[in-house]
Amino acid sequence: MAIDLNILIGGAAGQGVHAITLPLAKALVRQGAQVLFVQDYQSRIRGGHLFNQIRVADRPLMASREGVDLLVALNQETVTLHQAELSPEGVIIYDAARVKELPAGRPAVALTHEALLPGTQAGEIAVNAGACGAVLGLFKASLAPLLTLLTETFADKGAQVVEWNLKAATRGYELAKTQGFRVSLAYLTPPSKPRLLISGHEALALGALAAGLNFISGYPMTPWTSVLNTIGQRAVRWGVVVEQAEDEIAAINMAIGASYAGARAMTGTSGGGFCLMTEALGLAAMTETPLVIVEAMRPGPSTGLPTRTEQGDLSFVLYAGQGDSPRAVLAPGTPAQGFALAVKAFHLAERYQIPVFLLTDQYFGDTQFTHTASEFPEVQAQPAPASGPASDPYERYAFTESGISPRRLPGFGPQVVVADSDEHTPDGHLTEDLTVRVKMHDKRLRKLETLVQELNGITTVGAADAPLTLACWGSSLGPVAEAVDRLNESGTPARLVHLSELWPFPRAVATAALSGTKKLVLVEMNATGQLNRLLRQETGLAADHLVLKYDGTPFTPEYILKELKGHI
Amino acid sequence: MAIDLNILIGGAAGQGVHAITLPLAKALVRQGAQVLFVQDYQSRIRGGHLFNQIRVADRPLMASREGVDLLVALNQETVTLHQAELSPEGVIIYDAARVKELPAGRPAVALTHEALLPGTQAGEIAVNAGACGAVLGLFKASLAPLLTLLTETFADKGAQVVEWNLKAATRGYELAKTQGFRVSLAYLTPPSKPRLLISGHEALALGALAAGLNFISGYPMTPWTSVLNTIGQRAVRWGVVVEQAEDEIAAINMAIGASYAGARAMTGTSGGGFCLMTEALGLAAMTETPLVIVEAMRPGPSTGLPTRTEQGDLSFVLYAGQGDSPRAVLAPGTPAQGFALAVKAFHLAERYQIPVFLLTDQYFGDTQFTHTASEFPEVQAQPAPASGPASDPYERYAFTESGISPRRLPGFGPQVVVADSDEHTPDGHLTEDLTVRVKMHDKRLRKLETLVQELNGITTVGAADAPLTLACWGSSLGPVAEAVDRLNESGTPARLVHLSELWPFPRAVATAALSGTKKLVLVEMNATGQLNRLLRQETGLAADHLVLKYDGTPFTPEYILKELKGHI
Amino acid sequence: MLPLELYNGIESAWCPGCGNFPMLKAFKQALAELEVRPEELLLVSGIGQSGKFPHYLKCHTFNGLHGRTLPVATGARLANPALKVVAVAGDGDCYGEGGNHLLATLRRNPDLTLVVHNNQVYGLTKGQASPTSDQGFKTVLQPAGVPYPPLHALALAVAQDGSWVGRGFAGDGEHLTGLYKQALTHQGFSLLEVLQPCVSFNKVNTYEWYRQRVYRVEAEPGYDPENELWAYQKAKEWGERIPIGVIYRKTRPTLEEAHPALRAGPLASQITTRPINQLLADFF
Amino acid sequence: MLPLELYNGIESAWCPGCGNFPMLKAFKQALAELEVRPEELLLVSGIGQSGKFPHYLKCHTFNGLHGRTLPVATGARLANPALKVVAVAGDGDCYGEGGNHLLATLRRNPDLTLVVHNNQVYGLTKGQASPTSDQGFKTVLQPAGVPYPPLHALALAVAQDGSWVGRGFAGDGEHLTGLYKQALTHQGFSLLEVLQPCVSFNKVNTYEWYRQRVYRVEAEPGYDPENELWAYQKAKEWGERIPIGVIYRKTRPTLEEAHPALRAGPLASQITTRPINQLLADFF
Ligand SMILES: Cc1ncc(C[n+]2csc(CCOP(=O)(O)OP(=O)(O)O)c2C)c(N)n1
Ligand SMILES: Cc1ncc(C[n+]2csc(CCOP(=O)(O)OP(=O)(O)O)c2C)c(N)n1
Ligand code: SF4
Ligand code: SF4
Ligand SMILES: [Mg+2]
Ligand SMILES: [Mg+2]
Repeated sequence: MAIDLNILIGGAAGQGVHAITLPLAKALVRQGAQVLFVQDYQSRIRGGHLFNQIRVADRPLMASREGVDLLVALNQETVTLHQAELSPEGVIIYDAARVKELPAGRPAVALTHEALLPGTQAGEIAVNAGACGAVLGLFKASLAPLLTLLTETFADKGAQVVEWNLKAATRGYELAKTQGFRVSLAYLTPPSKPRLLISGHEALALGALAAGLNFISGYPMTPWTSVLNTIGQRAVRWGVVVEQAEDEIAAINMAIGASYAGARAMTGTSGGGFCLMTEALGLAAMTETPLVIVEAMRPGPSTGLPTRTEQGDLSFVLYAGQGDSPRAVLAPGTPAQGFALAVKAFHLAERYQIPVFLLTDQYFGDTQFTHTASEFPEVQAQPAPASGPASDPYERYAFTESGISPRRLPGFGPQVVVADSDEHTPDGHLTEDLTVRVKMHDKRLRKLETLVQELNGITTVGAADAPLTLACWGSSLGPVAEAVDRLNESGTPARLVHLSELWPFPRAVATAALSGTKKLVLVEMNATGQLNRLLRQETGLAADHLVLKYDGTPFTPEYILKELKGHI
Repeated sequence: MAIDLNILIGGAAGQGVHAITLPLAKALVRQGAQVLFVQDYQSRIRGGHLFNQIRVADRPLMASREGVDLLVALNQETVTLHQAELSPEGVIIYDAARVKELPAGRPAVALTHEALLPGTQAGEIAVNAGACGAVLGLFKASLAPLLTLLTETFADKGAQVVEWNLKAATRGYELAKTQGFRVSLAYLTPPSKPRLLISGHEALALGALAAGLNFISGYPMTPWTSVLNTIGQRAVRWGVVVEQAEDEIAAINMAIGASYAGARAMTGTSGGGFCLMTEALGLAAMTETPLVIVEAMRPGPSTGLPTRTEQGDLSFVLYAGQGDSPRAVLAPGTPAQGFALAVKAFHLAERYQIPVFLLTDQYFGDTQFTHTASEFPEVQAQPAPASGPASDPYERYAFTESGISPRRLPGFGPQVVVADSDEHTPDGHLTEDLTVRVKMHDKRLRKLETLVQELNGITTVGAADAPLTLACWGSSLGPVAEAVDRLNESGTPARLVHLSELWPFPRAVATAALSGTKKLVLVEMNATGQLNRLLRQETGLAADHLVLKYDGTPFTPEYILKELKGHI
Repeated sequence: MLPLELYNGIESAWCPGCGNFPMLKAFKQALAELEVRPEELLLVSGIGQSGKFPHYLKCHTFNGLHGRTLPVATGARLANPALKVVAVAGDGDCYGEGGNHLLATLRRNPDLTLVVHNNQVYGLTKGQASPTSDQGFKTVLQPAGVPYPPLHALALAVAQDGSWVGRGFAGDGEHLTGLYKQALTHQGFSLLEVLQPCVSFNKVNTYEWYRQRVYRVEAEPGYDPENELWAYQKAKEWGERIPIGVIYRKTRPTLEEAHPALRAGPLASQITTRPINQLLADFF
Repeated sequence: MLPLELYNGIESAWCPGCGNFPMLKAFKQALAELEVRPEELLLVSGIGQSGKFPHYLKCHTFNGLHGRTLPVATGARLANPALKVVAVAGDGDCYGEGGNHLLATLRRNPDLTLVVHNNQVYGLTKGQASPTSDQGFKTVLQPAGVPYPPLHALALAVAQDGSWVGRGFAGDGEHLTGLYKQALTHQGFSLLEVLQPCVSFNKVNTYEWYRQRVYRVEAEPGYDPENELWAYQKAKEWGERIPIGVIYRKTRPTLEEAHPALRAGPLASQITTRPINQLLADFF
């Protein structure tokens, strides 16, 4: 029997919802479940309602779905807001001190501090750890992995805290074990190849580290901050210079200065901060300085919904900055893609001496997916930045057929390296010679003609001749793939085409993948269909129908199927 | 006989080339000539070579053309660089103290301080004013308008300077009068309706003033500075608050603050500075604050060619800023359009409570065109910003069918006016209600559906059924129109379609104007065909051929015709 | 005095115990005592916990971008000098992202009040260091601690002849109310920095930490806020003792006086089309 | 001493008589005396007349954006601390557009030199007021004169404990050479502002105007640049008398010391892929 369970854990901000969800999710992964773990939170630190969702299945998961099978309520609001989502056989586990009203006739497990850790001052630990145990108990899953994880997680909080956690989890487990539940996870066995739970931004950050990143500058901004933090926490160990900048303008200019001087450099931000980076984006293009930029989207315009998700900045990053200037844009759909595209971004940035975007969003960044280690391959060592022959006297911007000029680093040889934001001669000095201008402009743009041949990034699901094609990009991969699976299962032949390498637009491969379908539907998390615009502009193909969502929450397969009704 | 003369006046930066060209050009206008006056300069203050061109004709002029009929050389470099452009019967007027080598066999008029203002300390005045007089003498034109203009221009430099100017001009006139020249302007008579010489940016600034602008903030940047200066010089007289900002970020945020508080506000910059404004562009859209933004283009990427021209920022202004956010983009082609579109920009900004762009460039901004006053109509008074009924309690962002909510100003009534860059409720307060989010986002974007019906901005020349259509936008109007005229005159039926109102894209009118031609050629001053991209994306129509130019200098009809060879 | 209920805004989303609460209370108290009505008052804020402040108060509100409170506030003053304008900013907002505007505003001297909610941390983005974080302050991003000393913001203001420079403490509400009142009634730019404990992300600079250190500068015998050198020293004092009160004061002409158009009242009342023949006159 | 010809760059486009010429000469002299070779030196500049300075000199050059010299220079130092880095900026560049970076850089204290070419005007854009323009300075845009006082940049630097703060005058080349040498050899951030007459757009603050006012601060009996209050007063002195020389000095740890990765040398020599199994270890 296929298992597919949705656990929703809700409470007030500051109550520890996040803290308990991760060990629980990992405990499930360690005993062999496939897990997807989504965070939903408001732009406030305490008191606001927030919830996490753990979806558990026995096949790989790439999206969350609607409906709740197990509601863990740490406050009344969780019950009030989410009880309608409970599936017919759904169960509630709740903090009896805080939840006073339950829907009638629902199986429920009450947790209290008294029952879990009588006579202690354990505070929220009791119900939090107790609830984790209770979930496993209800599922008849194994408790041991959770106990190990709680021990690991709280080791640095001291023995007392660990002990309370273990005790409460065990008590919760026992309390719930006796409660009937429609499915049992007792059959699970630890996977032969160990699995990990990793978010998009974590995987991207690891990809950057694997590729040799050793400089990062940034200014905090949700949802980008998690990339910065993931690297910051590992900086000393891996010899990375991390500098918190005074603003985004400084962040990108520092990264450009560092890259010019030879560092493998990255910066990043979210849309509002990226606005402030656009001028220096052009500087990187003009000075031909390699640079990787993470642009982590959230709903705009302006401050918008700071902690939620959207795919609304595609058009912006394609054309940001004055004049025609080269760049590449990559938009991963899973952590594994995030890792691989981070590696590719450094490769492209360095080889073509251009800025390269990793375009992500809050859903991609924060959602944790189950992967196996083999999905994160060892990175091939790349040639040093300044290799290959160079002329003497040295010309930083020598005209070449490919448009790529031999790069040298200041301080690593007898030549001086002259870089200029003005239009310049091959040796880097400012010029008003209009013939040189045209040649230099052509040279810069010509690099994309070679680069585009290195792009592909098409993921497909379903038969190549399916009459219905759902196309999407970036983080929408998971939900759209699942919607396509369900369509195919229900007898509507459908195909997914997901694009993760968006600019320079890979016309040939995209046209090949998208042509010949009867009905083309674009599925995007924005209000105007930005990929659809790009597609039409670049290929003449255009969607027959758009499925859009811009309420700040990610797609679900159910939403997509509902929106398709009447159109297929 | 049709008259069409090109005068090129060149010298070193700082030598007074600009100072003498304007009175000369105006003197020609006042006696009935049609004039086009183009400045070309490098990004340096003194010493670099620069030149101005005055094209003189007896029919309206909208472009400069190639070839030189009269070369006024204030230094040797002017002769060296431009002698090849001289037409067969071309004449040289030169400063004999500075120019030592002339092409053999060319008629030439030598000017010296001694001959013009013997025994004075008049310095550069002698040859500068003398050259102006000499041009008119050569043309057998009337000297009187020049003398009046010199008197007006130098009045505040004192009687001595005026006297020197008048004397030198008169002497120069007499010297040259005896020299034979192939055409005579002696037949000219002052126009019945007085004509004026005005640049695109001057006209745009006057349009803003006519429309009631009373707040402008900005940071200097070529070529936008001329808009700021034109208004700055008139600020006290017309009661305008002008504030020089510390940077472009401050400039736009100040203008937004002023507009929110009831001023009719404008800001502006060039591409690099606009990068820094993109974040607040979204702020204006989100808070629904009316704002007019001048974006005066120059060649990029990055610092590029600061004093030259390009149309490379179209894609950028269309999508600048995170998320989908409403805006309008207007791109005038002549000073008269600049005036009219400035007025329209304020109207649209205020009526739809959005940011509106005036997208110009250095060529448009600095080139002076001959117009009659009747081309600048009186501006209709517009309703006050905060009129029409509003709910009580007041909702700044009340949901309405048109998307336009009743605007109120802080301090003008008992209601409080709450504006927010976060997603917000109708009364302006931040919200995380995702249903409200969707309704509010739809409301903002819906405004463009009404707005687009107010757009048209199509200028055509030539027969509607011509098999060849040249399409262009913004400042390329003049040269393309002349190229189309020449094609039609030479028996190739052709049509011009010029778009000046670009976003929200007026699909219906543009499709109507552009469909049905056999061959569609897009003529743009950039390297990638940005209007062509937009056109294909919005209509599916695409150019059969692109005529592009991105060397920093504007189109000439000759260039366009040459680039068309083999394609028509 | 006006009733305090007049200023009630929407429900707050700050953490229980946050230093912003006593600030809100003291601010309302000052408004009520000064009898500034909601419709006479414009609060401009940026993004951060302090950015939400205007929502929790009834008044005209412009909640703009992170770091950009001062230019918006200046623009609003230059459009309508009849409005009382208060810019509300966080320490990151105003001394980090928006530092350049602080420099320029000190020069300009518009007649408005800037209140900096200084919690020495980035609150809303969950605990990164701010420009006022003490050297050594540990964060997720800087696990070894902030490597450089904090910005000396008040000394910056004194050095630029800021026309009114003061510091309050959220834990001393009565004193703070008095400072709000003085800042609001000062003619010219007033910069009031308030020590505002962040109970969630700053576990070092707590109520207690501040309480042990702050003292009222006006209690210093003979202290004269118009004595620049003395003020400079007080402005730089940070450590065992931290002064609160009016640190510096200097009479200077305001920005509004430099704009003749404002003599005719708010710009909104002056909007009019202009005659084309007069505009064109110069161009013939 | 190295030969001066070693530093010859491309032909200059400055106006004849511009104060940038003697600065270029003095700077080359300082380099030659310090025996800093072109390939050891990186000049980072922004946009403005000063932005062209590096082109007129032979050295590594990064001519970036208006206002952004300091972050680029800091990034380069953090990538390769073996490079001698000098940031060259205009007064508009550094105190206007880029003011926020100056504040942050003073805090960070990277080991680099900032030279501000202060001509009290926007030269390249043809004569608008800069943040250092004197009050009343008339421009096309501000025909009634700049309405507010200039930024007190050196006082700003002193107030933020800038580790080396000095001022030179383009008209006193020998003295200036000495200042360049001191700034270049100082460990930490050095801010050298140079009074640089703009003969085209600043007809007020001319060579003569400066010459009548400047005096060498080191000639002041007992002057001690480590005395903060004295330095503060000198930093604010502007008018009849204008001090040049080393105004302030304070020993502080550099930014580079705070980044352990730099102990292993330039980052370019440390680029290496990293083992995936170790990177993933935390995530199981
Ligand atoms: C341009 C930009 N960069 C970054 C952010 C993200 N951001 C929001 S609030 C904040 C910092 C908040 O710190 P502070 O200003 O001290 O305010 P607090 O929350 O502590 O009151 C940041 C970095 C943003 N909204 N905009
Ligand atoms: C973002 C941006 N804004 C404006 C400009 C235009 N600009 C170029 S140089 C300059 C000012 C120059 O003044 P300053 O920095 O004092 O240098 P100077 O020319 O006087 O040496 C300006 C405003 C620009 N290049 N980039
Ligand atoms: S995070 Fe800090 S500043 Fe923000 S509301 Fe909570 S306690 Fe206050
Ligand atoms: S404009 Fe001024 S600063 Fe620029 S080169 Fe000329 S004199 Fe020097
Ligand atoms: Mg803070
Ligand atoms: Mg300057």
